[in-house]
Amino acid sequence: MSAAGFYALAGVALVVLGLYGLAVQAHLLRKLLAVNILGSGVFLVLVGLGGPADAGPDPVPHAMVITGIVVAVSATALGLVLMLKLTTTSGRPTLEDDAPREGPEA
Amino acid sequence: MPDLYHALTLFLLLNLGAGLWRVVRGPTAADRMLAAQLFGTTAVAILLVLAQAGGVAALRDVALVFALLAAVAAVAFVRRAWPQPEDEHDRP
Amino acid sequence: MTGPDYLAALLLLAGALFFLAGTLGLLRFPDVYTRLHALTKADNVGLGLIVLGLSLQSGSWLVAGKLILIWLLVLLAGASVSHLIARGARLRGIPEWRR
Amino acid sequence: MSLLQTGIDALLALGLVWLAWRALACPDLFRGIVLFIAFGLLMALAWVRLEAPDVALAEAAIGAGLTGALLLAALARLNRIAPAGTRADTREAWRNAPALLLVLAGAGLGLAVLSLLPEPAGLQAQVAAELGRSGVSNPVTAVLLNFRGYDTLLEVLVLLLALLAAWSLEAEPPRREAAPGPVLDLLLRLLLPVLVLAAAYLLWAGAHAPGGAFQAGAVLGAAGVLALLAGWRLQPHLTGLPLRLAIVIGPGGFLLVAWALLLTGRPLLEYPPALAGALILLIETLATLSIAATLAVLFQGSRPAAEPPA
Amino acid sequence: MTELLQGIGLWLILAWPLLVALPDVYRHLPQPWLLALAPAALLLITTDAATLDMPWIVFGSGLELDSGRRWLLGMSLLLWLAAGRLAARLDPLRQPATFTLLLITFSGQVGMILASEPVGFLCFSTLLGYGFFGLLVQGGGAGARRAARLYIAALILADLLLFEALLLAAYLQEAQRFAGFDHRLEGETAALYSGLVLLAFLLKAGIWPLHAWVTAALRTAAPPARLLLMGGPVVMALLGLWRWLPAGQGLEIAGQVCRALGAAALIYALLQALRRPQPARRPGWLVLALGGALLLGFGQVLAAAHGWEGAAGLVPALLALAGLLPALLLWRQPATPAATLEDEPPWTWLARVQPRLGRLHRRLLDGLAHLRPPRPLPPVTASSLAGSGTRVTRWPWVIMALALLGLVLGLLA
Amino acid sequence: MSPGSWILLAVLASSLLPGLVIFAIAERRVALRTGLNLLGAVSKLLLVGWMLWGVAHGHAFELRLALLPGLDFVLRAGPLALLFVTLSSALWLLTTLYAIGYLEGSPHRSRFFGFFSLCVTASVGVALAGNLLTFLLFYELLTLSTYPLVVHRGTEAARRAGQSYLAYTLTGGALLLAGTLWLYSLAGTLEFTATGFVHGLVDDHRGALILIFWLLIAGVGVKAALVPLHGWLPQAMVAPAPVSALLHAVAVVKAGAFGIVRIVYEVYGVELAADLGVALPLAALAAITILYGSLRALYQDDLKRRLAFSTVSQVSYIALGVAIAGPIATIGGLVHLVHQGLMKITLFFCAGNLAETVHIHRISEMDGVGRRMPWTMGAFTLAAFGMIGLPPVAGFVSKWYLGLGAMQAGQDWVVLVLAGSSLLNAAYFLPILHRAWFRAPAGNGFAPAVGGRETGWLLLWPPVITAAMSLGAGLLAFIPFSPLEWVQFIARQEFIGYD
Amino acid sequence: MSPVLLPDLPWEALLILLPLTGAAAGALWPPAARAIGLLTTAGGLLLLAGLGTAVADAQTLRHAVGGWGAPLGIELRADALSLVFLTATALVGLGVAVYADSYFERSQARGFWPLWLFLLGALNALFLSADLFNLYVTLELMGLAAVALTAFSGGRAALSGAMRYLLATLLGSLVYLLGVALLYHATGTLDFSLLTQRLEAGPAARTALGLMGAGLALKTALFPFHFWLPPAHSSAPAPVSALLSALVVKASFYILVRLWLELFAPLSGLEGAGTGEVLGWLGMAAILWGSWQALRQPRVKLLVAYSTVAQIGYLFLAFPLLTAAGLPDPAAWRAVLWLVLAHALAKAAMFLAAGNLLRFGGHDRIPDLDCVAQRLPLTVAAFALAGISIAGLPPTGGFIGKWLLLEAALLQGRWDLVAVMLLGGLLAAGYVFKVVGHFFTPAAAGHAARPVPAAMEWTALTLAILALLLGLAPAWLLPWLDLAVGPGPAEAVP
Repeated sequence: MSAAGFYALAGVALVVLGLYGLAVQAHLLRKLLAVNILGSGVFLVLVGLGGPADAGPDPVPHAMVITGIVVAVSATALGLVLMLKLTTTSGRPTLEDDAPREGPEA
Repeated sequence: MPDLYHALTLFLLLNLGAGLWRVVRGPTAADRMLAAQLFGTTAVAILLVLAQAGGVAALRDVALVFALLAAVAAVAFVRRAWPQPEDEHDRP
Repeated sequence: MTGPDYLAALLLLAGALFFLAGTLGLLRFPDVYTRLHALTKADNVGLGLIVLGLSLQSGSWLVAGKLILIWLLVLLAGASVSHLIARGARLRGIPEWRR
Repeated sequence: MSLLQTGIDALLALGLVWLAWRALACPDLFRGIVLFIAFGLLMALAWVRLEAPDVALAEAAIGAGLTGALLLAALARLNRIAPAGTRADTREAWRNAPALLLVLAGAGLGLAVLSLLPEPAGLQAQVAAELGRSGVSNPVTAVLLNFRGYDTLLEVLVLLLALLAAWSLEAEPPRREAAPGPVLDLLLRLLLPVLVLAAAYLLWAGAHAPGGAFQAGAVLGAAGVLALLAGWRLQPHLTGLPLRLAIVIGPGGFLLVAWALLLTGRPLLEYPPALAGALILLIETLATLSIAATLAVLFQGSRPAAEPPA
Repeated sequence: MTELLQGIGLWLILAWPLLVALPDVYRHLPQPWLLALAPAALLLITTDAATLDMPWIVFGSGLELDSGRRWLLGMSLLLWLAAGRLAARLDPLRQPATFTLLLITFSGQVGMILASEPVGFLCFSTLLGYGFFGLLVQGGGAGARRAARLYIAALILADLLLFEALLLAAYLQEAQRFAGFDHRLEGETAALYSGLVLLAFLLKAGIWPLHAWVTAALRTAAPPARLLLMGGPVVMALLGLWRWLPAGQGLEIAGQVCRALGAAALIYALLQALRRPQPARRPGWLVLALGGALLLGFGQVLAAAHGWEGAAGLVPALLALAGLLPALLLWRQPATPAATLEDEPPWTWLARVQPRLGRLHRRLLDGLAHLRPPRPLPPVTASSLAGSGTRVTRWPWVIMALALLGLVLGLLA
Repeated sequence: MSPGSWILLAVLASSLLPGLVIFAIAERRVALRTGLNLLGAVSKLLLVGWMLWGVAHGHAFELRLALLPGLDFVLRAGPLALLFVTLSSALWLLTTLYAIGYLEGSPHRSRFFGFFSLCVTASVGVALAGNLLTFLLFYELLTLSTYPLVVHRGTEAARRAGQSYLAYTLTGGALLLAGTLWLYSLAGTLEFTATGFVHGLVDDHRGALILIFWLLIAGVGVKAALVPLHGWLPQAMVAPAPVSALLHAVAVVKAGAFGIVRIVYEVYGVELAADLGVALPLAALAAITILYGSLRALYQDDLKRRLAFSTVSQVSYIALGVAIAGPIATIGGLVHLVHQGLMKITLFFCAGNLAETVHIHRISEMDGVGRRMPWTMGAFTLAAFGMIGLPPVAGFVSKWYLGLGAMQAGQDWVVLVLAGSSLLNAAYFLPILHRAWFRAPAGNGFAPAVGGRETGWLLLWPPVITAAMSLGAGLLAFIPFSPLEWVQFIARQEFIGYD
Repeated sequence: MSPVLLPDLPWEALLILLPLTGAAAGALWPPAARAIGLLTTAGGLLLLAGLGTAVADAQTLRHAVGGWGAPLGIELRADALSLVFLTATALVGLGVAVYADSYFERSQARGFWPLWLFLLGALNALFLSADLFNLYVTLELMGLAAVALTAFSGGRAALSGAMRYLLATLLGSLVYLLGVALLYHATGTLDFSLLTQRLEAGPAARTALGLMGAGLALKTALFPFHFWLPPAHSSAPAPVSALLSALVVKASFYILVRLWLELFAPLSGLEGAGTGEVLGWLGMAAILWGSWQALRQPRVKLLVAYSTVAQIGYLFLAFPLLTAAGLPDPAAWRAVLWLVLAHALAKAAMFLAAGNLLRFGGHDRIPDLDCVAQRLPLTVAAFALAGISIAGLPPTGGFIGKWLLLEAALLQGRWDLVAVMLLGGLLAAGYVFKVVGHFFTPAAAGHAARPVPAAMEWTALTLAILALLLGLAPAWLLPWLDLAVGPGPAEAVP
């Protein structure tokens, strides 16, 4: 197995970890971490699968990953702001038991 | 020579892994941050070695960026995230 | 391998040793202040030696300059951060280790 | 491929997984974030090993540097907002049954991945063939800004959107910070010009070597973040239209180029080959500015206009 | 021309009283009572015979005036005139309603007399029957009301039976005229038909043993009702028997039944009349006896295969006389208060059983009601509010992971 | 489009457009609203008259618009359709008049009359539908446009009644939809034809056809209030009287009953229905409904509830007549469609008058009300007699043909059912009459009449007219264009073997 | 059709650029955001008309972005299928924009318009994209815009809903991207039409299908991935809820349809039947569960949100119908597209009406609705009409959609689907009329009427009426849909 294979498999493992973290962690910051790890795993698979090719590395997945990283940082930034705002409002940095009983604001 | 570079890389990596123990153990946030700092430096070293090993000049740019940004996280820690000592993070 | 190569290899190995020392220090020293001390060894000397070794190998002044610039930058960051952390630790009253 | 290299790769891969696991599983949030920063570092190394220096650069600038700072700053705010009692964040939530299932799913996924490894298909040949007409010589930049420039246009817009979204939520009022102290001030004054220079270098290098707008923008943004951390703030008269202009000019410029090209009767974002290099550089320059401004402002979290008078 | 006039006349003697019966009309006419009856009297005097065919009414109705019917018409006129006189003496509060009901019953009576086919007969018998029910209730005491209840029960039952009989006849022979009934009734259907008709009209006529309402009514009803009782419902019911049953066809069994019942009624009535010393009671028994006698005779005719033709002309006259006779006796007799009743109607056991039946029935219905389809959508109440709202826990994530696994593994398998 | 097809649209539009405009009219503009209502009602009646004349003279009106691939939106004015259309439009006029009087001064009249018009549009559409899809469309539209009328009062009881109404009728609609689709997937057409369109399928899909039949019947049976699908009807009595009148006499239950007619005759065809063995169970169901409704009616003290259960019972006469599957019985059933409408609307008008004028809602309060409101109670009496089936009121004619038809078809037991039902009808109507006419009013009597009239003209005339019409329909059953004559015309047109 | 009237312009590019440029301009100069927003939204309708005529001429328009063409560059593709979704977007978008203009206060509105234009641009871009990775980017753009809009009001419920939504949408996109990665390396292309040619059945294709399906199902909120939808859709501001329910969930569904129609279903040897069945079961479960939950909700907006969960289930019922036939069954797809249109219009109208109720009473608790039928007749009409369409009752667009779907199910003998659809329709009627019933009754604690701007009432009603009109026009519109699902045995329908 080539080195790229290691990374692709590590990517799969990261995806699994990210999924699991997303599922079982309550704290929103950690959920965001999990999403980031999940994303990194996907990126690893995306590039890792390209593997060592005779014609040199395939630049298209590289470009896609760069795009993906920017998306991830944008989403993370937004997620952090949301989390902070939510914590300010509800006092808890989690989504637990906050069923929207009260009406939304008109 | 390339083998030396690669061995060095591996050694630095192992070194880095050992440093992780400090991140995990703490006990204070400062300790963890210090370990992260060490990581940054080690990573710069690894990148430079790899650049030389593979003849990829661009990796020096990566190292440059690392070196430039190494301070950012630490400063953010010191200025923002370092909890007050009464917080549980700093309890041994 | 030529002479400069051996020199470079030696420098690199020395750098690696300093890194090891820094790491060991980080792991073994008892408090944050002493660990800071260990860390700066890795930063300053370890990386410095490696940069030196690599500069010898690079064969281009431009590259060597760049390497040294990187080292300087790391030095700057390391020094500042170490200072900041030490100051912060004092401010927060983290006790010094006493035998 | 030597054994040593395999060792490096295996170690890196394992280290990534282990770090990710610890970052998610360790009971202390701060520790998790530090581990995540370390994870970003290793990711950058992994990219290097995968012969993707462009990605490594982006990861180094964004993934490791800025995301870490963002997370730390957010954690700091969180600690301020949430009372200590409710902050107890991590329950030991690792449960076995779903973990097992996920491992099985991962195994399935891994098998699928392995099935692809022997003969992956790619576009490197086409990229290489058309590189000459793209206006740049770095294939990744060619893909990013020419072949798939449309994606990048949308991408820049995503960043702008994230900023607008963050602004639409009025965050908590910023607090007064302690004075930076002479060392930090000195660090900043020394580092800022270097950062700007490095950004310019990366931007310029992007045309032919790894680098480009995102990386440059991230480095420049890091400069902004550092300045913010040191207590620097925009002058009030700059927080209005000038700041918005800085933020919008990247996507806006990109859009204007697109419109201009459309109006000349070309398809969307088809650069005239002669002008391709110049246009790409123009777009990248504007984008770098905007990305930097956006990242810095995102780090700050709230509208700069809401700053209290110093 | 005269035919037209006669037709209009026939119509008028039915419709005109009904029109006058509307209180609003009645109030505004001088001498409404005489005016209402005038067309009938006029027609009776001026015309021998008249027919009117109205194919578009109900199932093709017809009216007919012949010599026999003139007897009965005359009787009716006399009776209703007398009843009108009696009604005029009533409590003024009750007068308008009584007059209205009297006119309705008159119209029904005359209609029954003139009807030339069974459906029309049935229609008018309804008018008479329900009108007479009203008369019994109106102004009578509690006894009269009880009698009225019995009467109306009998009436409904009888009308139903007649409806069935009519259906049977129509189904069997597609003929809806009296004249057509004679021929093809045979065997079991004939027995069924005659049984239905017999039972129906016996119910209406109040012949023993179904006489309870008659005696009660005769004792306690308001004077006009008592006066009309024999000449109205009873005689008309007997007329119905005469009209509906094919006399002379040798309906042996029906004839036997009629004869037996008639004789029994006669004997019973006479015995009762002798047993009761009070003179006030006697007219009641006389009416019963008369009815029984008539039935006896009718049974004779019914059973005879031949030779009844001679009697045909006599029957209406006989009926008319039978209607008038009790009226003469009752003319000045006051009604007995209900309190002094001593003989309960023979159907009182029904009254005892009825509540129990009612309970049973109700229970049955309750049971049925529970079988209804499920209740409509549950209403939103405060309690249902408290428990709802979304509860989002972590389990969906787990499910999602499971599903992901399932998909991936399923595809790989 | 055939030349006369615009008239079909015009008939629909004559109530639809005023309805839509009325929604927009301000509450206080009574005159405008009334004018529009009456304009619509009268013009509809005129148009219907024209069509009646045309159809009687052999013209055909058909409108066909493409709706789905292979399925058209079809309106067709045959004799059968016109029977229902005429009933609806005639009674709409009267009910509108009545409603104007009834709701005088009450709130939300624009809304009320708007939905009222929609409701009539839908029921006319149900009548004119030329295939099962069009029927389904209007059938559901009818449900939806009636709902706001049921909950019009806005009380909690009204809301629940509305929920119940919808729960029943929409379930029915769903079943009808299922049956329709299934049938379509088998037959490939949904077009009503005089002898049904599913003959060809009987060999291959016998079981399916039987199932579909029951699906369809269950669908329309809800509105026709067949036991056990009748539960909504008594509850819907919370609605204002004109609505009850409309529900019970014209629109809703009749749409259901009419649906049964369409399904048995023009989807399956009588012979096929008999052959499949579904006619007899349907007849039995109808018979059970007749008796059950009457029995329940006996124990209601609330006047409108009693009338409602009476409706449950009476409407099934139609189903019974159809299910007996002979021409004569069909005449009985179809003519009862009209007759029951006339009589029942009279009863509800009268009940409304009692409630509105002297505030009587219960039968136990009705003592002596006949003196206070002789015309109203007179009309009531006449209609009640008709319901019992006393000659010569219209109900008698229906029962006559039903009984005759049953005997003709060899279903003698039906005669007993009819007799039993008549007895029960008498048992629950006569006590009302007795109370009203012959009992003395309790307490201080009733509120005195204002201005010498027992109630407003608009409240009085509609029941009197409908009562007269029910008498006329029975008494003059054989004059041209009488319901009976028209039904016989239908039978001549659509049943081979009847003349 | 009429080249004279409409010049030959790159309509698809304009459709994407216009709103995005508007968004950037609005962000740059907030005082003009409102004018820009309204004009841009309306202009989108014009551009759509142009695109429509062009598509009518050419069936499928391809636009090579950057002039590179398929394997290397990105292609835009406009055909009838995308046109269906674009039309829904333009119509609903215009309605919501007009509504939002009255809904938001001036200070809020400045923030709203750029976000909305981002969403609009992302939707247009998504519907026009023929590139898997580009679809990912548009998905993210759309998702973040939607999250931002959800959190827009800033209340606790809204923030919580938005957060949940953010996590779900990120997860969905990433899982989708993983599938894209597999497909890319399996075939070396990201372009739809090239993929169709190159993709072969195998573990990679299957896994990619599973991953992309799961990710998109999560974003579409297919049961049991629906957990994020009700909190998000019910707590967002009304116009946003309308956009989310009517359009945003449809976007990921669109991708799924595309993938299914063009990539996976044609693959022989790929056991798509099993996947189709699974999706169908989940659809059925969604219908029943969503409807049942909707019935239990105490608040209008929550109820409507759960209704969306249920209605999404209907869309997924088509998947087993397609695969059971072996060949593409246009009848089922036609039904689904019809339902998409009808649901978009009706659901938007419902949410807008719910917003009116909220504005009117300050709350949307169902039992406490106070005589709304009298005081907000237009809103009530809008809600009821839209609800009727949702419940699939005639004569609305929803009915036609349900009819078509039922027909397709019946022709394939899928009684389970038929039963679920009918039951779902009944439940839908149940929850719609649960609300409608309370419109008529007074609340225990009555309150004075608060003014609701006429524009808000009328937009809701207009959308509802459009949903109604959709039920009257299938004869004209179905040919378009047939164009969208390609030629097939449409004539086989008896």
